[in-house]
Amino acid sequence: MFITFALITLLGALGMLLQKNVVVAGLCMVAAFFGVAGLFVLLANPVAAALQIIVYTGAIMVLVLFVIMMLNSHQEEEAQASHPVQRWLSLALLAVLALGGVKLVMGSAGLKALAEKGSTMPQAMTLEKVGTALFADHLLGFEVAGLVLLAAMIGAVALTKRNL
Amino acid sequence: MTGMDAILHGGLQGYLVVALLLFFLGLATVLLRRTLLMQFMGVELMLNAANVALLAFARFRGGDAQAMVFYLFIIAVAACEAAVGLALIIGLYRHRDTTDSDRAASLKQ
Amino acid sequence: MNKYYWLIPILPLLGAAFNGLLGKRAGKGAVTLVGLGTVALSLVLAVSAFLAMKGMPDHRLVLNYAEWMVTGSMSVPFGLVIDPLSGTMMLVVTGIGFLIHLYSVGYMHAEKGYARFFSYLNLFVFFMLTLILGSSLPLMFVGWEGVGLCSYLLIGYYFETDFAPQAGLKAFLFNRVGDLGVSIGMLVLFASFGTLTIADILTQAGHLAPEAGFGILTFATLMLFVGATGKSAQLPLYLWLPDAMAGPTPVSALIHAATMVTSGIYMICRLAPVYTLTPTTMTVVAWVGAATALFAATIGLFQRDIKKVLAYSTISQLGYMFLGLGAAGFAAGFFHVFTHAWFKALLFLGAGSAITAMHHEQDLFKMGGLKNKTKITFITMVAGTVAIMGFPGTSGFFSKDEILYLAYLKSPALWVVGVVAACCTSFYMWRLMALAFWGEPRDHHAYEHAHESPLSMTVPLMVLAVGSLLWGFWGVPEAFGGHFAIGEWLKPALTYGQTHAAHGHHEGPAVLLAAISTTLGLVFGFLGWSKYKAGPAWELAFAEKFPTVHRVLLNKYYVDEGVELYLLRPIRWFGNLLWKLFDVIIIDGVGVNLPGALARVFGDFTALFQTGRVRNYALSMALGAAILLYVFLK
Amino acid sequence: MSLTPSQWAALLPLLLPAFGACLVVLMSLDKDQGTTKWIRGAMYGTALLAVAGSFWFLTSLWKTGSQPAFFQLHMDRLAQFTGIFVAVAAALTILQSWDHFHQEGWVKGETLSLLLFSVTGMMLFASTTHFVALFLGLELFSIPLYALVGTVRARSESAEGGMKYFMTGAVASSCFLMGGVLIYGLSGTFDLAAAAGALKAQGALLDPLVMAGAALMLLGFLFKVSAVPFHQWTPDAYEASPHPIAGFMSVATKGVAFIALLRVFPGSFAPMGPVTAKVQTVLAALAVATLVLGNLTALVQSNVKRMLAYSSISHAGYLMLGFVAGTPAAYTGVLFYLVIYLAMNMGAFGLLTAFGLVGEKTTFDDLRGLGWKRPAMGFSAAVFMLSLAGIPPLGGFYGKYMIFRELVGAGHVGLAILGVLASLVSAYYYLRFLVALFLQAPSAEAERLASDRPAVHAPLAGAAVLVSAAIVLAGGLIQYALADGFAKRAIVEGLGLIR
Amino acid sequence: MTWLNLHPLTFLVFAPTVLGFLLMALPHALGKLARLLGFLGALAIFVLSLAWLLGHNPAAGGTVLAERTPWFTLVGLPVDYALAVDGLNLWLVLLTTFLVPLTMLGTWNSLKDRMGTFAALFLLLETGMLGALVAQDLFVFYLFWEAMLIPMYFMIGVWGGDERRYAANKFFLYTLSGSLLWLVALLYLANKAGGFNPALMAQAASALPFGVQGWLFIAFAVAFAIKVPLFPLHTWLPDAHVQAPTAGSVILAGVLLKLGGYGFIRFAIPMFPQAAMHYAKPIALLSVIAIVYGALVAMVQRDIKKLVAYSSVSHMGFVMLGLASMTVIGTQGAMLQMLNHGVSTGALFLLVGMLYDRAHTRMISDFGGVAVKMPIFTTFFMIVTLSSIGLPLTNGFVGEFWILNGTFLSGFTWGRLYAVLATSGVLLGAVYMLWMFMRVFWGPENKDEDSGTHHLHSDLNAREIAVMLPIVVLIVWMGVHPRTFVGASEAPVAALLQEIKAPAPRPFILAPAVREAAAPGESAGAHASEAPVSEAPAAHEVHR
Repeated sequence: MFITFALITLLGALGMLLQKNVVVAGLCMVAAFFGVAGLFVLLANPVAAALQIIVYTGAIMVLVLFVIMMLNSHQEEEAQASHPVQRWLSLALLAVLALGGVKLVMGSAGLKALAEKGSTMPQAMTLEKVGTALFADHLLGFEVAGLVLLAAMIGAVALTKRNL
Repeated sequence: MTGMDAILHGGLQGYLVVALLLFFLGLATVLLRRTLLMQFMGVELMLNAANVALLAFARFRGGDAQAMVFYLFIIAVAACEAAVGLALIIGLYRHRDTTDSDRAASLKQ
Repeated sequence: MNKYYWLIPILPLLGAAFNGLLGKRAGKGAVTLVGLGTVALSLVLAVSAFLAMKGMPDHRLVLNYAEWMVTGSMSVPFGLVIDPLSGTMMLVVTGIGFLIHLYSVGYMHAEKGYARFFSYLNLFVFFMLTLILGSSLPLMFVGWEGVGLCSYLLIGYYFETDFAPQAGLKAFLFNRVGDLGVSIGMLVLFASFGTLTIADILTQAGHLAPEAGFGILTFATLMLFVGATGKSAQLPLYLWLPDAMAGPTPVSALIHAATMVTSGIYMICRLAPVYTLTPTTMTVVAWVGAATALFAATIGLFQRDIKKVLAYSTISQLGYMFLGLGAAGFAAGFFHVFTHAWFKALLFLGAGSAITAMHHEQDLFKMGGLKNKTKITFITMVAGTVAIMGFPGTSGFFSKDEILYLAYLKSPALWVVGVVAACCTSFYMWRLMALAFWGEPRDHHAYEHAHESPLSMTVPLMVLAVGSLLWGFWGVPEAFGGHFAIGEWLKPALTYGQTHAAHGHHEGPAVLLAAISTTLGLVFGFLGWSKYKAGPAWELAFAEKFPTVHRVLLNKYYVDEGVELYLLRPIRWFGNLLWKLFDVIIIDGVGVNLPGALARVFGDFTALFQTGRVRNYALSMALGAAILLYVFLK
Repeated sequence: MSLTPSQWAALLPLLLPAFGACLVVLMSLDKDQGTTKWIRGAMYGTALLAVAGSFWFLTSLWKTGSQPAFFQLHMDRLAQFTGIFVAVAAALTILQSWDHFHQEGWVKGETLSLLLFSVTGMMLFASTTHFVALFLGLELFSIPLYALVGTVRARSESAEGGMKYFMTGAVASSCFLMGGVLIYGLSGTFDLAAAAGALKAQGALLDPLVMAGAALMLLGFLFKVSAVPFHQWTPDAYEASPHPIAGFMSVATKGVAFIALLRVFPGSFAPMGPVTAKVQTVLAALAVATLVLGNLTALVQSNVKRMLAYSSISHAGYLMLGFVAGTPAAYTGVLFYLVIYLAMNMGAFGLLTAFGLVGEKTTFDDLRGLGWKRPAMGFSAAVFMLSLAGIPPLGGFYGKYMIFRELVGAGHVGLAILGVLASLVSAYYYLRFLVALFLQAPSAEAERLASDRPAVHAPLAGAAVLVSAAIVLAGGLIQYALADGFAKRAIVEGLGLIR
Repeated sequence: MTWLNLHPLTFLVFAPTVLGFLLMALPHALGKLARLLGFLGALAIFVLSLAWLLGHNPAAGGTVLAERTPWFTLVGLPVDYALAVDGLNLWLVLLTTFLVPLTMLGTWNSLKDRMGTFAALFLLLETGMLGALVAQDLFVFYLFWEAMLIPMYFMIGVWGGDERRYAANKFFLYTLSGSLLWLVALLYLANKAGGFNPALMAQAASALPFGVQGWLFIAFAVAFAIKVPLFPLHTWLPDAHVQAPTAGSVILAGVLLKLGGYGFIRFAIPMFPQAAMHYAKPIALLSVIAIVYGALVAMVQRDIKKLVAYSSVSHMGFVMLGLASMTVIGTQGAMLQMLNHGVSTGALFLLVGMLYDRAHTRMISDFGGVAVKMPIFTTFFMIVTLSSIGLPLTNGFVGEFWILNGTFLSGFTWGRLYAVLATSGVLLGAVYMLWMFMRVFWGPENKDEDSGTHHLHSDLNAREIAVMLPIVVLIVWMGVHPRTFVGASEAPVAALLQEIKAPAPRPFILAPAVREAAAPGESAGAHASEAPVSEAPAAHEVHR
């Protein structure tokens, strides 16, 4: 299961990276988000999976696709004719970083210990737990998140509309 | 589970590897694609990668609700970024009639 | 009375200040009164001081008035030292100075800058007296540089002309070269003796054996001698003196004949006990003197400007004096200074009188026949001429003979050079006399209006003429039955208790030598007179026969041109090189502006990274991330 | 969960700007907000009042000396310092924007409200060690700023700058987030101080993922302070934004990011020895790069705002040197420097408004001769520029003095020499500002334009500039009060670092 | 009044600033009033400084006035607000307070606009100079040292000639480059010493390894040498001088350059005696080069002001030579030479300014025969020229003479050679000054329509004469009774040299023992200057 969702996720992301058509790329990304949602299910976290699909796929990606349509930029104007330095340096860097990342994960003793210890711990993430944590410990964060949303809304309007 | 096994069979390392690869794929999109919307999607992907890592850790920390709360906040922030980011892209498009980031390069040097 | 002797130099200074600041408004009468009066008063005080000095047991009067340069181990006071040497010189300066002031009243009466002239003249007397009387080397140096300054100002007196300022500048700068030597000499002497007070130095030197401190004193005395060659126009620093004739004639008489130019000799006499310790220097002095005497005399042969002839004659005579000094005859050298002051002042003033008579015509070839028009001038000039040629019995005879005798004792070669120079002197002096006073007038217009000078000019001439003829008897040498009184008189000042310096006269063919040189002098004098008494025809013929010789001599061996070409131009070129290459290009360009320019170039380069493309920005961030991760995980 | 009055007092400084922001938004719903005077006045008044209230509560908190900690907040002296810092910057910005937006011809309440949101975010960002709050704070101040940069709709550059700032900023916050998640994953807590303790207890200090997490978090901070190579958004964003906003960003973002960096790395992560060492190494290297690149690039700018942007990059270099020195005195120097830097840069950007320079670009040529026309502004400009160059006896000198002193004391003589050489280079381009103001006559073209335009009337911006100049001068004259009495107490009592 | 009694120096130093800011606040239209007020204020400060500094002087050489109070620590090192006037700076302070009003008066009509601001900057500059002179704490010294830059920068940049921006920037950055590196050294030492007290810092320095001391000394020396300016760090000077308005040039030459030399004697040498002695030779060598080089370059200048500027390089070379000699005579000579140069070169710049105001040109070739048109001016110029070339009985001579003697006597082996070489500067000084004088003032009047001489219509007026007279009096006074001006510094200098264990002066010994060692008949020149040094150094350590 894990490998399936992981592959869906990564291949979706890869498809997004490589796909010339922006709309198709966006759809690839939706696939990747679904993959992530699957992973969340595997992580015994159906709440997160649901949110992932609702918010990311349902809200954000739709918004993006909507904008893509609106801006009429289905295709990139030119092929990937970017500066070779940018391209190859990026690729080299990414390769190094990705390999390094994997090596890092494998080399981390703490992670290993955690993985072993954590597999035996209770796993379920319930809404009750989340709700308690949210309103008991993170009241401030909750309020701030609200402010962020408000600010973003005002900002978005200020950027696109003549008047509120 | 150790090493490759852990990665392949849904151990913590596996999730982290997925998260990291997702992260770098997102970064790759920002670095290699020139359409602003694509780059924006890349950023979203990077945020999502962080989410995967976060929730994987949460799972192996015994279903830590703190992390779940943070995940909620991250989603909120991602939405905010989407709103402002898309608004900026639209604003730029209105002036330049393009979403090609390489062509929005009049501010330089 | 001692208390007031500081007024001897100060009075002329006050005169100078008055004439300089207020002279223009005060009017000519006041200027004359102050200008002459201060010098006269100074003369009176000088006589009093002289007598007071004579009354002292060791013939020495050292007076300190105030501190001047006092710091650390150095203590230089304002003070006077009056002894036979400085006393005599003081009288000469004030005396002849007064006469020349008097003469100037007549000579300068029509000039615009009358007050300025007297101010400079008074200032000169002040500095000259400071030079002579100063109790320490720096104070002497005050006078030394000061007379140079006055000379500069007076030569450049006609500052609106092209030539005079340049001559003045030249004089000052050549003097400065010499002053450099004096400065270095002072440094060495201070380091050697720990004091700069003349009396202390000489007293210390009196207790040293010859060549004490090996090269050091030789170096010091040589350096001081360099100064002397500058001030006294010796080889190689003589070049300024001929040009200095651009100044008014009284200036030439006072400064460039009688007083200032002899200060080199005076200084060496002043430091005689030190010089006695350094035979090497003495030899150098003698040879430089001899060479100058001959060199200048040959140039004098064919000069056409009457003052130029006298100028080269002066240089030549100064050479004699150094020859005398170098031959260890400090007294003899000084004796010649003394006699020369009289007859050369006389000759210059006479020449000035003749020039005035000819309406400021200085070309000998355009003069002629003046002996009928200007009798007094003519007669006094003859007196001066016989004195300078060394006609037996005149002052020049005794002083020159003493020098030649001593030179012979030092080295016969020096004697030969001296005699040849003497022959040349006789020749050109009589050439001058013949061209100016005999023959037919060659400029009739000027001749018609020629007239004898006023009394204020002729009286000094007469006084000087008498002096020129008679002063020689102060120093009749033993060979002629005298006992060289002046030598005895100066002895305390020249030896300062130095015992080994007292060298008795060696036996030598004194009379024979004198006879030879005098005879030759007379013969060449007659030649000069006879060839020119009818005009310059002979010279023109000579010039055609030996064009090279004549041209070289007429053009003073082309030394001026050489100096310009091989010394001044390279220096200016070098200065320009330093400025344009070193300052502007290397230091400023490479050291200062280049880093600035490089910074800008680098800035332009770094600005290129700011491409404006957001992908590039993200890449650089990714690069930064890689760096961070590398450092953290290393 | 109910709050005690003292906790309310500590929370109010954050709340007031947020309330203010909401109120301003409500007012700006009026269609005539740009034209009706009283609405404009009310909007600006509300904003100023909110900031002033925040300032007032903070100062009274400072005076009482109480340092409450609740929720994820630590309203300690350092947080109070930050609050005061941000409030002053915001107040100056509000004053300047009144004039600037009038000159530009449009006034909108949204800008003010976004600014106030940003202020709240900044205060939060610098007063917490809890990663969740930290991240939310970061986003709360970043997102409005993205919008503010792109807010000049008349100019395409504005949207472009905003887009660049957003894109790079989003990447940076993703990295920051990833870093925090890694730290959380290995320590099990979001509270960074607790995390450091837990990691130390586990002996996991050298774990590669911990290191990677720390590095990524550091990246987030370095992006905000615009250290090389995370600096490239800076000039573009500054050029794109309205003058007062550029000033606010240059000052507040950098300041808050440095303070948060201070709180997290030398503060919370203090137990993590290896991390601290790495931070110093990497900051030393990046400081060198920042100083060199910032100064050299600033040297060749002809656009004043870009010059100021690169200058702000180079100042990040000096401040990073303070972290390299790593002594409490050096951190005090950093805080002191920030205060002076606030005044210098707010002043410098305020000058552009005070001189009435609007339009696409502001080049040095536009400044020519203005110093003589407006002597008070000219004088202030001289104060700012010379202080930025670090010429005594102005405030900027003392900041550099403390940092360099500690740097030399810590044995980094080479870095100090590089630092002073960088100052030397910087002196050139700051002088260029003064050259234009005083040493050059205005061009004929400028004279003509000036005669066509109505006389510049920017009393509030002028006042803001004068206040800034006064702060810079005070920083030079009563530097001890500011350093020992203000900055040092924030470090010692707030962060708990004792010398 | 009690405050004034307690803080007289603070008042002296900051009164100009207060006045300056007041003048700045005056409206543009009142420029003339501001100029007058500035002058009167500066004059009052001069009178006050005379009264206080000369009136309060109980014992020559001791501290005349002093203030010391802890200022701040800035999270660490204590900085004392310490000011004092003692023998070393007494006359430099007076020179400053003297030159400021004099220069204001002398350039009364030189500026056409922004007179008030100019006067204000001038007063600010006075604060900087006075503060740097009286500061007894290195931090305070540094503050004032740097603070001087700002007003001078504007004076050159705003009121200067055509190339003023380049010159002003060059001046600023050149000087700043030295002082910034010096700041690093200062901070290094302050960290070691735990403060900026010079005595403590010297103590801390002495504990450091010699190599470190050397670097610290170099940092100090370079900062000061730029100000002096010592070859090859002098190239800012010609530009700054030529472009600066007259008043700026006067004060630049008159006071600012002095601070370099003063920095050496006050701080660099006492704090790093070993290093100072170690580096005395290169410094002296550079001084000698500066003397000759400055003179040679001055000789070929076409602009009178540039010529005077390069002459400054040459003259200040003497100062540095005297300081490097580490003898009482040499150091005292340097102290005097600083004052001399302030007076003479300041006066020269004033005179050149007066000429420029009339003729609007400074090129030598544009003149000729000025003496006919402006006799009084010519007289003053002559006197100042003579002082500049070091004619005895003027100030220039005494200083140079002492420096040369001090160097010649110096305990360093190179002293004699360098002294001899340096004398050539005296000659070259005469060459360039008098040559210029001749070309400008003498010769036939330049009748060319657009020549400088043609534009000369008036001789000096009463104001200008009033400016020049005190200078002439000073020139003679300093030349005739230098003790007035260096008496105060004698004791401190001697004490300083003793304290740092400067090598004892080495006179020549004319003792028989030495005489026998000599090879008779050796060439005198080379021998005398070097031989005794290399052959028997020990024998010459006798202190005379």
